[in-house]
Amino acid sequence: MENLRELYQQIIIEYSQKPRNFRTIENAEHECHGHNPLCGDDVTIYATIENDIVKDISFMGSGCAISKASASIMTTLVKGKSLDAVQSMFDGFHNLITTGETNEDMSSKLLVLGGVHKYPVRVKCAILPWHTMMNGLKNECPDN
Amino acid sequence: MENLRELYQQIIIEYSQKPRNFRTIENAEHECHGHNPLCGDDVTIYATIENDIVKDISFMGSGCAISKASASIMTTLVKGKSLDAVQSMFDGFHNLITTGETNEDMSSKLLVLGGVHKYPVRVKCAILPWHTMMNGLKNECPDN
Amino acid sequence: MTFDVDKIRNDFPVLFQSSRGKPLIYLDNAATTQRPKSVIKAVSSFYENDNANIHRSVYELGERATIKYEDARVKVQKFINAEKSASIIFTKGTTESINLVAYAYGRTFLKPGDEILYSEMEHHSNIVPWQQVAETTGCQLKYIPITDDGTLVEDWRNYFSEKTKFVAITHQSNVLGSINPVKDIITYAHDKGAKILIDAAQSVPHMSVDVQNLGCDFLVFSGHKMLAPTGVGVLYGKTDILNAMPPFLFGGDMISQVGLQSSKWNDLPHKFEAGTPNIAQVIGLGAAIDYINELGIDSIHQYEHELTQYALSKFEELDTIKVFGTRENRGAILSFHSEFVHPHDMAQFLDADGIAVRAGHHCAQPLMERLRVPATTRASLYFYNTREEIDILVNSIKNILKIFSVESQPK
Amino acid sequence: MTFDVDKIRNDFPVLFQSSRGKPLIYLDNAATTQRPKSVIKAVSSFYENDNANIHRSVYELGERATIKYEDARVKVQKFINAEKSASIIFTKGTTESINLVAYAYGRTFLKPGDEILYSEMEHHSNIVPWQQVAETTGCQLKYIPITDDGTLVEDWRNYFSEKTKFVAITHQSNVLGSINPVKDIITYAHDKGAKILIDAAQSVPHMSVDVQNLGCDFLVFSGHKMLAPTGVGVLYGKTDILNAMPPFLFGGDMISQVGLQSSKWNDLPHKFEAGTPNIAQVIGLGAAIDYINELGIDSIHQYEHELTQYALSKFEELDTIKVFGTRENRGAILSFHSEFVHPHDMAQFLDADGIAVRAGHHCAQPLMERLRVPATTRASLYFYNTREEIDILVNSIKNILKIFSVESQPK
Ligand SMILES: Cc1ncc(COP(=O)(O)O)c(C=O)c1O
Ligand SMILES: Cc1ncc(COP(=O)(O)O)c(C=O)c1O
Ligand code: FES
Ligand code: FES
Repeated sequence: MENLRELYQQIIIEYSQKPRNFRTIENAEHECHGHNPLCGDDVTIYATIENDIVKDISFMGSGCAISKASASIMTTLVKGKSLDAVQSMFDGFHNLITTGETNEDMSSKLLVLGGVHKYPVRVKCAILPWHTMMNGLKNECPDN
Repeated sequence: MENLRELYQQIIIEYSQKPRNFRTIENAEHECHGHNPLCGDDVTIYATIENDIVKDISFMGSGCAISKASASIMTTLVKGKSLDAVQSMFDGFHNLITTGETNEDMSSKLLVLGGVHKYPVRVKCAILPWHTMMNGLKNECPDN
Repeated sequence: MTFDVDKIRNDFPVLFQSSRGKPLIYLDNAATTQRPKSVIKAVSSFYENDNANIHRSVYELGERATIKYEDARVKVQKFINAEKSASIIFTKGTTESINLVAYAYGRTFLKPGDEILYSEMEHHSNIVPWQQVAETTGCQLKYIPITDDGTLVEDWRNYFSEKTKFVAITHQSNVLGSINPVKDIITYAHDKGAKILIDAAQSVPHMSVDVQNLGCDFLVFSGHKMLAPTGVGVLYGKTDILNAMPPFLFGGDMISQVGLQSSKWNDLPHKFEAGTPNIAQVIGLGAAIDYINELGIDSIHQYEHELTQYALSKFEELDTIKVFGTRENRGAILSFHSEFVHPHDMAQFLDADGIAVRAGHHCAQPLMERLRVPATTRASLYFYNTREEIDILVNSIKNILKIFSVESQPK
Repeated sequence: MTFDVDKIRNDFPVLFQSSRGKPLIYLDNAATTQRPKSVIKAVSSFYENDNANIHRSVYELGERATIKYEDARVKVQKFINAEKSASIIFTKGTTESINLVAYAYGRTFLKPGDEILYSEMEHHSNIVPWQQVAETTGCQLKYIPITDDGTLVEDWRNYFSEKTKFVAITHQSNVLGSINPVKDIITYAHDKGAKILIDAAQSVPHMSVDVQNLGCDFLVFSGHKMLAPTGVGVLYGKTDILNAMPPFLFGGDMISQVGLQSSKWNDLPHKFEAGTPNIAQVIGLGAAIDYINELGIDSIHQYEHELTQYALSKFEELDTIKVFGTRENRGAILSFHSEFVHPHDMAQFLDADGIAVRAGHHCAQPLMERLRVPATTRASLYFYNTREEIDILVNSIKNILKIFSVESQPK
């Protein structure tokens, strides 16, 4: 289980049981539903933006520990950030979980998900909340 | 080529070049067209019957040496025979070329085709004129 | 015959490997089974000795290939006790078999107002083709629900109506393992004037199936779920119905005459086998049937039944795990669920112990909705699995539960 | 690179056998080629080491199987220089590939009054599906005729009309060996606003084919005609067109969401790969492409070209034998005809000399009518054939001609 422990760091298991920002936001201007066809899980992201800054953000849905941890970390990190900063966070995270490469600006919270790139089927779990959020922030949500 | 010589006895090659009864019969009451989907060849059988006796019979069409020889021998043998006799000839021949088994009543002319049963794809060549004739005699020709 | 599993396992080279540093335990047999040496050999040996295109060849290699291919058809015929070999159509799998029937029977004979009846536990392959038939023909889709314990409702007859013209139902659920009373359903469907297709993808590999005794109009299954190569499946159909249907795929071998504007069809079974067939795979399926016959399908069934009952008992040790389905009338499939561990996490942790199980909706999303879970973890057995493997599985689950619920209490 | 045929032949175990007491000479490569050890091994080794169902598996075996399967897709993509791997759809063969396009494109987008254009030299698989499209949609079938010497008429442009909406044409004839000017035809079809499918069953195995350079909308071929296992084929399609098409087969893997009444489709290429795929065969196709790349497709083409030219010259020694087709622009296929020996008798006598050739209409009945023969005898070569084999073939034909025309003069 050595390898697996890299994927499922303690904090991931914790988040899966006590996810952060796991709630709805009433009348959120930005709401987006994302679905992982590989497993049938889904996530809904709620967000409010003011002056290009993410004011509030939350998520709901069903998913595995990886996806819940990813959504928890994501919502925690992007709250209060500018849309530009969110975009570059997304780019960095995307790169991290597909290649394992980090960059200096990256929050150490994201690094706990670095092990995912070794598990191709689970990459989708980690990226799903991010994709859904990006779509929601840009109002490009295909599912709405 | 030893084995093959059993299939292509000299007489078969001769018949393929000088088929017997290879002509049409004008206004034959019994006319039937048969087609071998395995190779694209076809045969048409013409026959006249009087008092349940095959009065005249002939064939036309394109085919391999086996089929031409088979049609030549068949037309030669059934001419002047009763329909009952033709039926039992057919049964015997069918058995011969599918199993190689002979029977005592069988004309020795038929025996030259006995080697066919060892060549499953060629069985259809030998039987095609016979099937077509039987259909024609019974006026059960599917192609008409 | 006693069932010597250790000896049997020796026939399956793939089982002797380690996965993630542990001995591999393969429990995903409902997805695909492993192949014995004899099947692998039948395929290689075909390529090494007899490989040629079939039908119409006048040369020795081609004759031999044709005989082997057609012999395999007869093996399948006998295995499911079909009356004629012309009833056996080779496809690339269950999915293609069902699509063939949906296109060539469904779209041809079903009319607006007709009803197609299936069940809530169908595999997507036995749902989506019928949705398309409904969409193109204007007929309606109805389904027989299942009970909370995962069996077909007892009053399934009530879901038939005068309009029911086609029934498509699985013999054994690929999620629950539930075995449906298909013989009764077939009889009832015929009483009502409906045709019926049995999805036997999960039954033919594990139990004796006799199409004449069942009386079904169509029956479909996949080679790869019964030791055979990938890329081969079977459609059994009654010859009168197959004869009445138009062909599905068009091309070489399925025609008897082609003109530039129109064509005539060949006889059964060729009418439904267009193009160069999956020759080596069909021959491999023949070898798989030989292997199964050697063990005896009834012995296989008996062994699997005992192993399943053992597994069900062992799972009872796991308080927080729910196993779906009943104890009776079930095949060797165990889908389970934990409130605390998501099915994919469960499968990922099991993988770390070398245990191959499947997590997901198992191509049965409507069933998942009915069970009110997004997914399950599924362990599915075959005759080469052992009680020791079940023990390791259950132990591993115990550890995983600990990791998720004990170790990780919020600090 | 010099082409060391003796060494190459060692890779093909099937070639080392005797047939009817003579060393086997396999000249039926247009029907199906033989498989090298590396392909046979790739299949066995998959079954022995990696066998599992693909996509969605979270366990190691399943991951490995998925990677191997998807790697093969990329190999095919590169081999025909497709822009994206999503353009590569795995089918069971050319016939299924064409049917997929006929059903999902033809029946969806073609309308009464539209014209489908094909040629007089098409294989049944590229005729009959279009006849069905015409029948169901009410569009018309037109064809480009061929000349007496077996090439497409030079004024083929004249057979296009404003109504031409779809063109289906073979790259290389499986009977004549003629290579059609597909690049020009594709450009012209696009000028006229028509979509075009290239039947590359006989070209991709023998010459470099670049779909981006050609610009075709669809291109289809079979694995078994290029060293790969039976039961696998390819459909290449432009992704925008594939995206616009409805799926063909419905079932597992091709959907993203299934409800009891309706479903959503998955992305390319999965949308067109319903059910458990022919995993081992696809992996075998990947190994076949590796083998071809090792030799170099251009070297293969060059070698075959020289061998064909040699064979054509040798055939000139046979006065009473007519070889169809031209010397230029032709692949390694020789169809021939004798007034004195029926093609099936010819093939049967050649078989007695251990020579495997094909006799018949080669699934091209309209072409046979045009050539005014019921059938031809066809010798088709691949890169493992040799000049010595051609010599033996020609000698054997000489003897057969003697038996039929000299020995058997009427007594
Ligand atoms: C030109 C051509 N098209 C189509 C086909 C059909 O291919 P398959 O039988 O592999 O489906 C063939 C081969 O038989 C062919 O030569
Ligand atoms: C019950 C059932 N039906 C249909 C299928 C589809 O079979 P295949 O994927 O071999 O086409 C499966 C297996 O996946 C199944 O379990
Ligand atoms: S398994 Fe569904 S999101 Fe991870
Ligand atoms: S080959 Fe055509 S009838 Fe014999």
